Amino acid sequence: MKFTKLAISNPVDLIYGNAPHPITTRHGMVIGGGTVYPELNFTLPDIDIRKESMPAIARHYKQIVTDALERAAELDVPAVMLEFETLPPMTEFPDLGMEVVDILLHGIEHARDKYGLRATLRCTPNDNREFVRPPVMRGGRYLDAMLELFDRSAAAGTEFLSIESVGGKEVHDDALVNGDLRAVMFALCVLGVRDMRFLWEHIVAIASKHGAYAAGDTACGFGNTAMVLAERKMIPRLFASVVRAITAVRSLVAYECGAVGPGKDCGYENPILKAITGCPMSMEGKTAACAHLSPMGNLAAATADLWSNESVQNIKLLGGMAPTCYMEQLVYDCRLMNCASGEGKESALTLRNWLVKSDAGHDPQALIISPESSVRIAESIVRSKSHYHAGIAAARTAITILREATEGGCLPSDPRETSWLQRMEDELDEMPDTEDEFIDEMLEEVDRTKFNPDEYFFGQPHA
Amino acid sequence: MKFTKLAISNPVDLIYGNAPHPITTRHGMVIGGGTVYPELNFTLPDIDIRKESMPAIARHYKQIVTDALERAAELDVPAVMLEFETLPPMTEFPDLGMEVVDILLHGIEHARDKYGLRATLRCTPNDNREFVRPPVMRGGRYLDAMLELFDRSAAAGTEFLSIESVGGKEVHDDALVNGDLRAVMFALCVLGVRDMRFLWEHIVAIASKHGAYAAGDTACGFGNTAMVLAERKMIPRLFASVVRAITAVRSLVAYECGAVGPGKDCGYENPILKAITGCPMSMEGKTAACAHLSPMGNLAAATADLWSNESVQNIKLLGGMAPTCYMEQLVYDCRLMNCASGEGKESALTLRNWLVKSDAGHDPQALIISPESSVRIAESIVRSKSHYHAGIAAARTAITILREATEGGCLPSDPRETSWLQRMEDELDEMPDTEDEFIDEMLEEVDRTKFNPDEYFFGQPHA
Amino acid sequence: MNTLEDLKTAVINGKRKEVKAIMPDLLDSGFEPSAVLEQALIPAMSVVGERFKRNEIFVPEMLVAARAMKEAMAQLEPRLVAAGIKPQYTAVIGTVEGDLHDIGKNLVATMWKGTGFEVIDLGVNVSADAFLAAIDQHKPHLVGLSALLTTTMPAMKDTVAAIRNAGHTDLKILVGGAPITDSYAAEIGADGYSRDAASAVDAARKALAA
Amino acid sequence: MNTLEDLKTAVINGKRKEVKAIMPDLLDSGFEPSAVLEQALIPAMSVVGERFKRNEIFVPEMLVAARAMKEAMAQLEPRLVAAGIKPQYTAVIGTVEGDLHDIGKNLVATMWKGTGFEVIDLGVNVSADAFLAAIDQHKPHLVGLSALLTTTMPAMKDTVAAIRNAGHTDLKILVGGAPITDSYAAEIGADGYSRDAASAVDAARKALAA
Ligand SMILES: [Zn+2]
Ligand SMILES: [Zn+2]
Ligand SMILES: [Zn+2]
Repeated sequence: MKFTKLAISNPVDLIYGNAPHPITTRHGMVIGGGTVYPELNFTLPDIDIRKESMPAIARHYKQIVTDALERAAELDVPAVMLEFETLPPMTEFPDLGMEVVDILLHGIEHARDKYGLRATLRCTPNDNREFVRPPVMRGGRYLDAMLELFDRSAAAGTEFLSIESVGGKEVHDDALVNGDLRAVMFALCVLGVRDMRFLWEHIVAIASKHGAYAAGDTACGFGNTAMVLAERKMIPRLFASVVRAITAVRSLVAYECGAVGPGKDCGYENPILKAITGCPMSMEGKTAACAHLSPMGNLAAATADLWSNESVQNIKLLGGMAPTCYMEQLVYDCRLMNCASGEGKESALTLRNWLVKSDAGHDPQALIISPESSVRIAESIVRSKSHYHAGIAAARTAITILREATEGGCLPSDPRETSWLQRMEDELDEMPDTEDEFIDEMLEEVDRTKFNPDEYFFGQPHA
Repeated sequence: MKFTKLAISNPVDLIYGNAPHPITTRHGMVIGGGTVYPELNFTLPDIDIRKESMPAIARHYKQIVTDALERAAELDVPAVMLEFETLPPMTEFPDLGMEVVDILLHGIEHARDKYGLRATLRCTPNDNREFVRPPVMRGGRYLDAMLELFDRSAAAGTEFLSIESVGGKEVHDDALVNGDLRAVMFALCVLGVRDMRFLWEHIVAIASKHGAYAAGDTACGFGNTAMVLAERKMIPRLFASVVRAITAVRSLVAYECGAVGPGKDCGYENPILKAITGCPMSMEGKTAACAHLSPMGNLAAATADLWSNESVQNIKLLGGMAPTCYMEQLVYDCRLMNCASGEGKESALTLRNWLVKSDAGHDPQALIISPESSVRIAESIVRSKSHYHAGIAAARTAITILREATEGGCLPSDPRETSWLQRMEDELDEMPDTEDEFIDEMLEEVDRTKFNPDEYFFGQPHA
Repeated sequence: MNTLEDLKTAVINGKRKEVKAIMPDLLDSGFEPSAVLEQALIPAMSVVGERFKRNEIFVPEMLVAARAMKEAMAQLEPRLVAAGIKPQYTAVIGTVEGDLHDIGKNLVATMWKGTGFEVIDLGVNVSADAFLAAIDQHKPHLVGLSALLTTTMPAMKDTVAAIRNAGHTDLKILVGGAPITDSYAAEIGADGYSRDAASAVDAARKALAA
Repeated sequence: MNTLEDLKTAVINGKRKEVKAIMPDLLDSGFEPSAVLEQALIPAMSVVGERFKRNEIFVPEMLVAARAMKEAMAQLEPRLVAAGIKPQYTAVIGTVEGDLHDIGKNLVATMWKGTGFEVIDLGVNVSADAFLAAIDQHKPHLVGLSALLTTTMPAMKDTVAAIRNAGHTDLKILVGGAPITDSYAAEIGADGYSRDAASAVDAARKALAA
């Protein structure tokens, strides 16, 4: 492992607004330097994305950036992050994506001139490589277009580059619905890790070429899929919680390759990554209910350096367009956190502990990303000798934490759920000693019609 | 004045979750007894309300109550309030309104059976009397239908009766856009007070007949109209803030007539009323951004006994139907407050003070309803010899508070705004000594085509 | 002697008494009624509207100016009529059936009057039939519909449809109100949408020019 | 000797090996292939579906049962074919063009198979043309469309329109996915909407019965 010790080893220091390695934007917004800022995310209502609809689409984005930044300024916010998560055709055809990037950058500049608001942009192209089935990861027009959008977006002035990369997802989706921890481990710690190494070398290079920041990845398509399936009672919460712990091993690779944060909002594994890397992290919770329901609405804020709404369509609510309403909600959440931390570390910790206490006793996944648990899991990761072993270690630590909590009465204990702890432990016990053995086993098991091993460098020096 | 001393005279005791006179529902939910609960509000998307569309409308309400209460139960909430704010035709034709009441009561019962969730219903019929212009306040089919809906709703099992009464609004709308403080005073403290006395006698009688609670009124059509106009930069914030202080005199009348709370969410004057009456209050703030933007998103929570989203259409967000998403957000807000207060009064006060500090320095209206200001304004009201004098006293106290803050650097000071403090003070100086003189003057001034004095009992013993 | 510039300044500053005094003087000095309207009053209200749009003044200040203009119009109108000069455009405005909100609608009416339109305000809770009757009577160039409730948006849609079905396909219809969006406006067949009173004049001019 | 009840229990509990062992025994003892299907397998999956709907089991348990049923079907199918017994209904399912989400769509396919439908799964990112081609080839009674993005809802709408325009006016179309509502389903001309995989069987039966 590249990170062999923790940047934050005392859970008391794992707290919102503060990261050992803060980041300063070109216009002086400091992320992780003491203040939590809103990160607004937004998307389109039901509209077809093609060249002919670009005027309507442009109007949407223009309205979003204008209104939301105006509201932020009215509420005296000193700085905000906007995230442009593209929609698939906008990455597939970078001209479309760039039209939106330009609108957003222009809106940001306008708000700086008009209100003195320091806003900045994170751009998150889609990882469209899975449009081909089985996915083609190391080349092809989807990869090329994605890298082109990264490059042009950074050249135009985007300061932060992120992605929700999907290496291994073709195996992970089935692993989740089957509750198959071995396949989860293979998808995340073998396939995902390899793919992220490949991808993040490119992203870091593009960022440094343009003086932008390689910000971070997220296990959105993995951990959040699990979380949402658990929220819908389709898979056990305890299983989804262990998956979350394992996702940290995969997302860590971005930082190993040179990403500096802020980690992307929907990476609920970010507290673990913050403990390992010391990089600032964006988080989302209750005020992302517009995008998905969450079992850790408050707790997620405990370690946030940016506070996000994840995604909301540009539709009209009674109070205004939804992105503007959510900007307001984020601003007030941040104000409260900054009020407390403005009175000193003791006060910040008091509020942080309430945010944790609010949820940690209600839901296993909330417990897993609490500061205490995050540091324990982080520790087990940095002590491991490979990502494969780190995945097993993270899973074991998570299971231990969950067992302590369910047996100690700190979490509700439903036998339909708790039986999964033993089941998962048994699976871990059966895992082979070396990654090579594991790969050999899994290549036998996994459905090759969905997955092409050649895309993951097996047997090549890169692996 | 009926209330001649304060129920809460020390601002330290004006705090969320605790009211001197808590209320217990039939199923044991205690409001104002130490815990803050969510109050969910909801409305229809764009749909025509008529007999033929009732099946579709019924589906909406059924979906709202089922999904939102399910989410509340999943998040381990012990109790919630639902508010059914009717839409005009549902009050005009009580059969339509009752169809929805029955659906909601049924959903509440179902959630009690299935999850053990203690939910209860507040019903808020529309005050349709202004459908006639000038409004007919003391009789006619609009009044009759409204009272019928109150009666049938309480008979069916609704526990809380509220209204956003509109007596005086026909004068107040113009007063606001003209920045005319005298006319505001006439609308609120003369017309509004008289109309509320008439109306609340009826509502209290209906509530006691059915063992329901007469909960409270709100100056929604007055204070919130002013607040929203100020948010849109159409009238000065300082003017809207003084209007807010005056609205307390009008809304107080419900409690003078026997209402016991919880005061309705959108009454931002509620902290003042809580100080006077000791009744629990519902409040709304940042998590009502779906309904209107707010300059006191956190501060409004500082004194809340129920925490509400005000109103959201039953439309789909990415995370689920909007009422369900907002239920989740309310739950997390409440969890945080209850976590702090669960550690004792000192902790509750710590959080309350951060909620106050968050907004009080940004916006004059936030400052006006802070615990400190609320108690000061409340004091000036209970010391007055009539509602007319109470209105003047509340306005003067508010102006004093605002002057101290703008001059002391505790509020931003924009000359376009601050000039209004003097202007309002001058207007107050010109107010006559007695209410009778004032009424005589105003009856000369006010446009009679919009307003019929006979509807307000002038010259009759009731006045 | 007073000039058109004096009148303009007095209107901008909302000096109703001053306007009342200036007007006879101006009219007696031989200024054409149309010049008074087009070179003083309308430009004055345009300045006021611009200031409001730039958040330099509040609505109360704007309404004071509007009342000053109204004072001037009271004196000017007989002369305009005598000279056979009619307002360039006539507008009918109202809040749709089932909806009682009128603050926004009133402000739009004021803004339109300030730009020289003749405005017939039908009030609130106006049925489609009442709109049709007013259209037949006043032959407006423009109809403004307001709705503040999501549940009266269908009434807005129905009213637009009723107007179109009555054969008024060229009549410009503008819509506005908190729940309305430009895409909704387009969807129901309106010619324009105004997100607030400040932009209602621009929206009207744009629709009429189209 | 094994009974239909044994088979049913084995499927419910997801005992694939047991199923594999029971099947030859059952078929050799003279049970009609149709009885095995209708009295053991489909009722078993219906129990499983009900348990899932009541949150008594999770998807993994359900999929284990589905695999057990698949094991049984592998042995049963040749006999059904030989006896000329065809599935009562055929369904075509896919995620619409531009959309890559397949977990929900896969689960619906599994549920439908469990209820005895023949299901042709076209995968994700399926164009309207690909749906039309599959409809021509398989002559389904039912088409299921999935969309998880607001921005692929138009593709869903277009696909429904393309199917209708191709003359398949009686073909039942069901839609689902996170951003879809029953009113949207009605608006685009679908015959039904399923809010989750658990209710997809009911939705399908209801649409087919209509
Ligand atoms: Zn994500
Ligand atoms: Zn209200
Ligand atoms: Zn309300």
